[in-house]
Order: sequence, then structure tokens, then C-alpha cells
Amino acid sequence: MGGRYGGEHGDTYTESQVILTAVKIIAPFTLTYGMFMTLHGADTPGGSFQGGAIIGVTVLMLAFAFGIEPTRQWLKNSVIVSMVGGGVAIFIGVGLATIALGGSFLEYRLFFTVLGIPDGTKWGMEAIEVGGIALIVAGVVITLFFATAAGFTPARYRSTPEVETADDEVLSDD
Amino acid sequence: MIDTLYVGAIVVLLALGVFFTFVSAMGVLRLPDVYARAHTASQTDTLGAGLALAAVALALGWQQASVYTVLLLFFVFITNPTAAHAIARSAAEMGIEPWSGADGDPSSDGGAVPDGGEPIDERSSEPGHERETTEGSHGGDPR
Amino acid sequence: MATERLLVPLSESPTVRQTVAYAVQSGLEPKPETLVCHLVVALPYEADVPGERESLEETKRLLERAVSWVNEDATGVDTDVTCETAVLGKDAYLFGPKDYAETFEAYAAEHDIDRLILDPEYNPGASAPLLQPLERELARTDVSFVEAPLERSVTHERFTGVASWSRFLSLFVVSFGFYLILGDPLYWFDLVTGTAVGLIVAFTLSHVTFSTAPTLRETPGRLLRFTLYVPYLLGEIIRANLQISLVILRPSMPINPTVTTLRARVRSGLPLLGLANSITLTPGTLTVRANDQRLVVHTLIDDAREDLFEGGLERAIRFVFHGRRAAAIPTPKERGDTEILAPGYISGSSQPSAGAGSSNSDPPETTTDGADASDGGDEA
Amino acid sequence: MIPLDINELFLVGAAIFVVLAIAMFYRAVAGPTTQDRLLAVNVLGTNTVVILALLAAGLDQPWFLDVALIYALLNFLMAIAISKFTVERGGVL
Repeated sequence: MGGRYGGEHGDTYTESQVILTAVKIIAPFTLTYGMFMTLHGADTPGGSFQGGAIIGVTVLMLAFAFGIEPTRQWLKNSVIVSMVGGGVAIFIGVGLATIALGGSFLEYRLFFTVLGIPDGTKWGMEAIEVGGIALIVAGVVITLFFATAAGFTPARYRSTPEVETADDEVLSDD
Repeated sequence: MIDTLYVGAIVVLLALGVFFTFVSAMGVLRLPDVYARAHTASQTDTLGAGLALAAVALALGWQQASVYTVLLLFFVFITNPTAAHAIARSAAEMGIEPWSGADGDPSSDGGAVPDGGEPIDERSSEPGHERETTEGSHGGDPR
Repeated sequence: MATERLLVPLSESPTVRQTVAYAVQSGLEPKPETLVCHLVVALPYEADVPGERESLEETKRLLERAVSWVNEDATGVDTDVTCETAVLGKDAYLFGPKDYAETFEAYAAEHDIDRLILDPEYNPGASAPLLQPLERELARTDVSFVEAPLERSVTHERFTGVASWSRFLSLFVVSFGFYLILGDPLYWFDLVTGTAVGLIVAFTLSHVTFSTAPTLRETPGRLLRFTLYVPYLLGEIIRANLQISLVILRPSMPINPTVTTLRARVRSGLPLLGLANSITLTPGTLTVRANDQRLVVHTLIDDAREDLFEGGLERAIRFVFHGRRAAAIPTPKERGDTEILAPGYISGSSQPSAGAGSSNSDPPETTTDGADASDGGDEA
Repeated sequence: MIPLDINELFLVGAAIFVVLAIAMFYRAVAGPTTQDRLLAVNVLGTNTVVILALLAAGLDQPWFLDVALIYALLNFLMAIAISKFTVERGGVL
């Protein structure tokens, strides 16, 4: 398992401590900011699309600094799948709820008029923003990234069968 | 009086920001190699951006938006040098030699840097690495 | 059925207990007459920071605990189990994974070790992930090593550990505070969601952000000193910026780029980030590599190089993290921790197979030796 | 004292920053190494962040700052991602 930089000359290639530490420090702030933007997507022009993107980017940043494989282990596949799945479920759930209340798809107004929830429109939109969009965007960004990265994983990092097939496809091309 | 001072401070900050960004641009255009350019790119530019952002924060006054500006300022101050370090490090890992000033015209583009594309080619056609990858992939291949 | 000798490097990791248990269990498997567990702790190069004695005390405590674990696991077994403990790296400087691997190899050769049991979460104080590179380096030596096959799920137990509560709480406070700064602290919605967000952030990132847990005794002082440091840094930045602006705007552009190394006496992790980024932020000096305490710095003009060798920033960083007492050290120049590298250094060290650099592999070698020697003299 | 409109001032500042940012394109195109281009794009990104902030003040649209923050984050991510990728040629990535 000799590393690529492992000659007799130098040390094995290690992650730069500066980048690693900077990412460690920034990560909590960006994650908080992403969630803030998501939660305030309904009443500020930020929108939860950006919020979800920031959450996804935070994970990407960790992946760049710590290496893809450790991050993949840290963030289980099931977590990402449930993020996207949950997002879609919330989106559809809110939509169907308004239909159940006798309106059309995503007619938030009904939360106020029928159920009497104050600011129903706002909360409906909030739910869509948080669940529907941010979770999906974040999940998709992370999934796409890991899927792309898996295509370039060299042989020594192979762990799962899916990765292996993707690997072979890429390498047999050249 | 206070108003004049206030506007004056903003003008000075903004002017200094523009000045340092100008220096940074000049540096990136004039300096001989990637390491030297990284100096102005990361630092002078950071200061220029910082001063301009400070002017914005001052102009916005005490409100939510200026909090964002200050955050932006902090963020730029942490990330810019880190990014410059990452770039310089990657240049070093690729084996790009710093311009040593021994020969060549400092204002020319290349300096003593060997042809830019060369290290990449060398790396990818490096026999040991290539073999390792291909062997690994075919070894695990059932065919 | 002779003696089985195991080498177990220990560190304060969440899996250290399981690793010891596995070592004893696997050592007993071939049914040797005697099993000797060599429990060693390799200390990273911590410079002469004030906390060094405490870390040595901690090391001793860890070893004592490990010995008691071994005795615990070995009760009711026919085999004669003994323990040997050692602290490695006190007389050497352990920087990267290569140094650790070599230290272990030397120890193994000296004590006729059969196998090395590696903790999957092995992390001896350094903040960079060490395991993968360490495994790669060990594979290059003669030592046969096994990574203790433990369930990685133990990572989840970290959150419940006593030591982690301070990380969890402090990250929660940071995240919650940041959220309230962004939002409106008086609006109930922000308070509720802020709590939720803070919990999520603290839960997911608390073991990522803090490599060492913050303590009430040290952290406030550091924050306070950091606020003192910022104006100083700003002053340095502006002063150096003016210098460099004059150089760049002059038509002749009298620059003199050199690559230097600086063996900084700060801990790895956050202090190193602080120093490296401060060096980079000060125009005229740019950190090219900062893998360990040995920084490779590219300097643009002579004045900037002199400033770097005077070590003002390093002293300030030591002041921030360890207080005023630690700041009073000789400048890097006086210590002999600086070196101006000959051209050809970069390709010579980083790309051994590039051909062009192979003839130049000498300068870094001599550099390291020279710095090491003077360093040792300084310590003694 | 001439009545000075601060908003105008910021717009003028933004304009100058745009001109300086355009100068970066020369380096981004001319190279000669990947890192040079990356550096130029990074500076361009920082300038864009400042321009956005100046426009936020000049046009009185505070939400531009949100965009600027995200831009700064992505700029940083781009710098470390590409510099890592060029070093490892897809090795760890």
C-alpha cells in the first residue's frame, strides 16, 4: 500500500494542517448559516435553495480537507438518502395536506382559513422551504459529489462493490 | 461636523481599499511567478477587500446588514490566506520552481518557471503511478 | 511456544481501551508461555511549551491505566502476562507519520517485537489524521502490524463521553450565538430554531471542530489574548502592505524571492494555523508548506524575510495560546531554526520521481540535519 | 462642502473594482501554470465579493450581502478543491 509520494525521499503525503484546521473552524459557522438561511427562506430573499446549497457545501468542504473516504464513512449513505427522501416526503405531505383541506396543491392559505393557524401561509411555506427544498438540495449536492468522486477513486481505496464497477468503467476507457 | 467626519472616514477607507486592490492587481500582473503573485493576491487583496468592506459596514451603520458585512470581513480574512496557502502548496507539490531572480526579466510572464503544462504531463505519464493504477484495477477485474 | 511480544502504541483515543483488550486477546491466541505487552506512548514534538510537564503526567496516567487494563484482561489465564511501558520521542522530534513509523521500528528492533497492534483511532496529539499515512509508512518498514479490528461505531459513543461535553456545549454556545447574531435575539422563532440548529451543529461537528476539548481554565484567557493579538496583527499587515506596495509600484520592482524554512515552536493545529495564516497575511511572506512545525515560507523582499526571522508573529502566537511566559523565547534566528533554501528545493523534495529534482535532493537533507543539531543543543 | 452622495460613492467604488477585476482576466487567460489561473480566479472572486458588498450599500439592497457571503464560501471551496485536485490528480478526490 505504498503511497504515491512514498519514495525513499519524502514523507508520505499528508493533508495540510492549515487547510484542515481552517475548515474545522469554518464548518460550524457555515452549517449554522446554512440552516439560518433555510429557516428564514420564507421571509428573506435568501431562500432555502441557497441554504441547502451551503449545507451541502459544508460537507463538501469537510470532504476536501479530510479526504473523501473518511467523510463518506462519517456521513453514512442512509443519512443522505433519508435527507432527500424526507425532503420529498415533506414537500408532498404539505401539498397533499392542502388538498385534503379542500384546496389545490400547496395552497398554504388554507392552513389559516380552515385550521385557523395564525400565519398559516408563512408556516406552510416554511415547511416547504425547510423540508422540501433545503433537504433535497443539500442531499443532492452531497450525493452528486460523492458519486462523482467515486468514479475517480483509485484501486487502493476501493471499499464497496458499486465503487469498484464505477472505477473499472473509468479506467478501462483509457 | 460629525457628518463630514463620517463621510470622510468612509471615503478614506474606500479609497485605501481601492488603492490596495490596485496594488494587488498590479502585482498579479507584473510579478514573475506564481509564488510571488500569491503574495499580492492573498494579502494586499485581502487588505483592500477588508478596507472596502469596512467602508460598507460603516456606511450601513447600526443595522442587521452591517453585521453581515463584518461577518464577510472576518470570513475573507480567514479564508483568503488559507486559499493562497492551498494554491502555493499545490504549486510546490507539482514541482514548480520559484523564480530566483537570477535570470530573466521580472516583468515577463514566465520567469524561471518551466513550461507550465509540463509538471502535469510528467505526473500523469509517471511510469510508477500509471502502472499501479492500471494493475490495481485489472487485478480486481473478474474478466 | 516461546515468548510473544507485542508493541501497542497508545494515545488518548476513544478506542484505546478496546485496542488494549484486542492486543491481549490476540496475543494469547497462539498460546505462548509468556506474553509481554510493550505499552508505549509516543509524544509529539511539543516544543518547550509550558504544558509539557502536564502532558507528561497525563502520559504516565494513561500508561498506568493501560497496565491495569492488561492485568484486568489477563486474569484467569495460564499465560504469564507482563507489561513494559515506555515513553518514546522524548529525545527525538516526532513530526510526521514517517517519524512515528521509524520510532516504532527502532523500538521493535531493540525489543525483538513480534507484532505491532495499531489503534484504529490512533492520534498522538497531532491534529492531522495520522492513521492512513502511518499505516503506509509502517508498511514500508520491517515491522509487522495489525490494525485492531474494532467496530467503528464507537465514534457515536464519543458524544456521551464526559470529556466531550465541554466540546458539545461550547460548540452549541458558538452556534447558537452565531444564529442569534444573524437573526433577531428577541423573536421567539429565532430562539427556538436557534436552539435546534445549535444542537444539530454541536451533535454533528463537535468532534470535528475541536481536536482538543476547550477548558474553562485556558480558553477564556486565550480568547482575551487573541483580541489583543488582532490589532497587533492588523498593524503588522498594514505596515508590511505599505512596504510591498512601494516595491511593486516602483518600475524597477526590486524583489528578491527566496524560499526559507522556519522551525516554529508552536503546537500543531490551531496555533499552527494562526501562525501560518498570520505569516501569509503579512505581505512579503507566504507559507508554502505547513505540515508540521516546520514551515516552508516564500519571502518576496529582504525586509519581510528579516521580520520573519525576528519571529515577532511566532512570539505573538505563543503569547495568545500560552500566556506571556511562553512568549519570551529567543528569535528563530538566534535559535538557528531558520534556513534559506537553495533553488531547486521544491522539486527536489516533493517530486522525487520527477527526474529534474533528483540531483537536488541534497540541500533539504543537510538542512534538516543542521536544524536538528542546533535544536538539540538549544534544548539541552 | 460639496454635497456628497454616499451611495454614488459606493457605485463609483464598485465600478473601479470591476475594472480591476477585469485586469485579473489577463492572468487567468495567460497562465502560465494552473495555479496562476487559479490564483487569478480567486482574486477575481474576492473582488466580486467586494463588488457585491459595495452594490449592496450603493443600491441599498442589503440582501446582496447574502449572495456575497455565499460567493465568498464558494470561492474558498473552489480554491481548495482545485488546488487539491491538481496535486493529487484525482488521487484522494
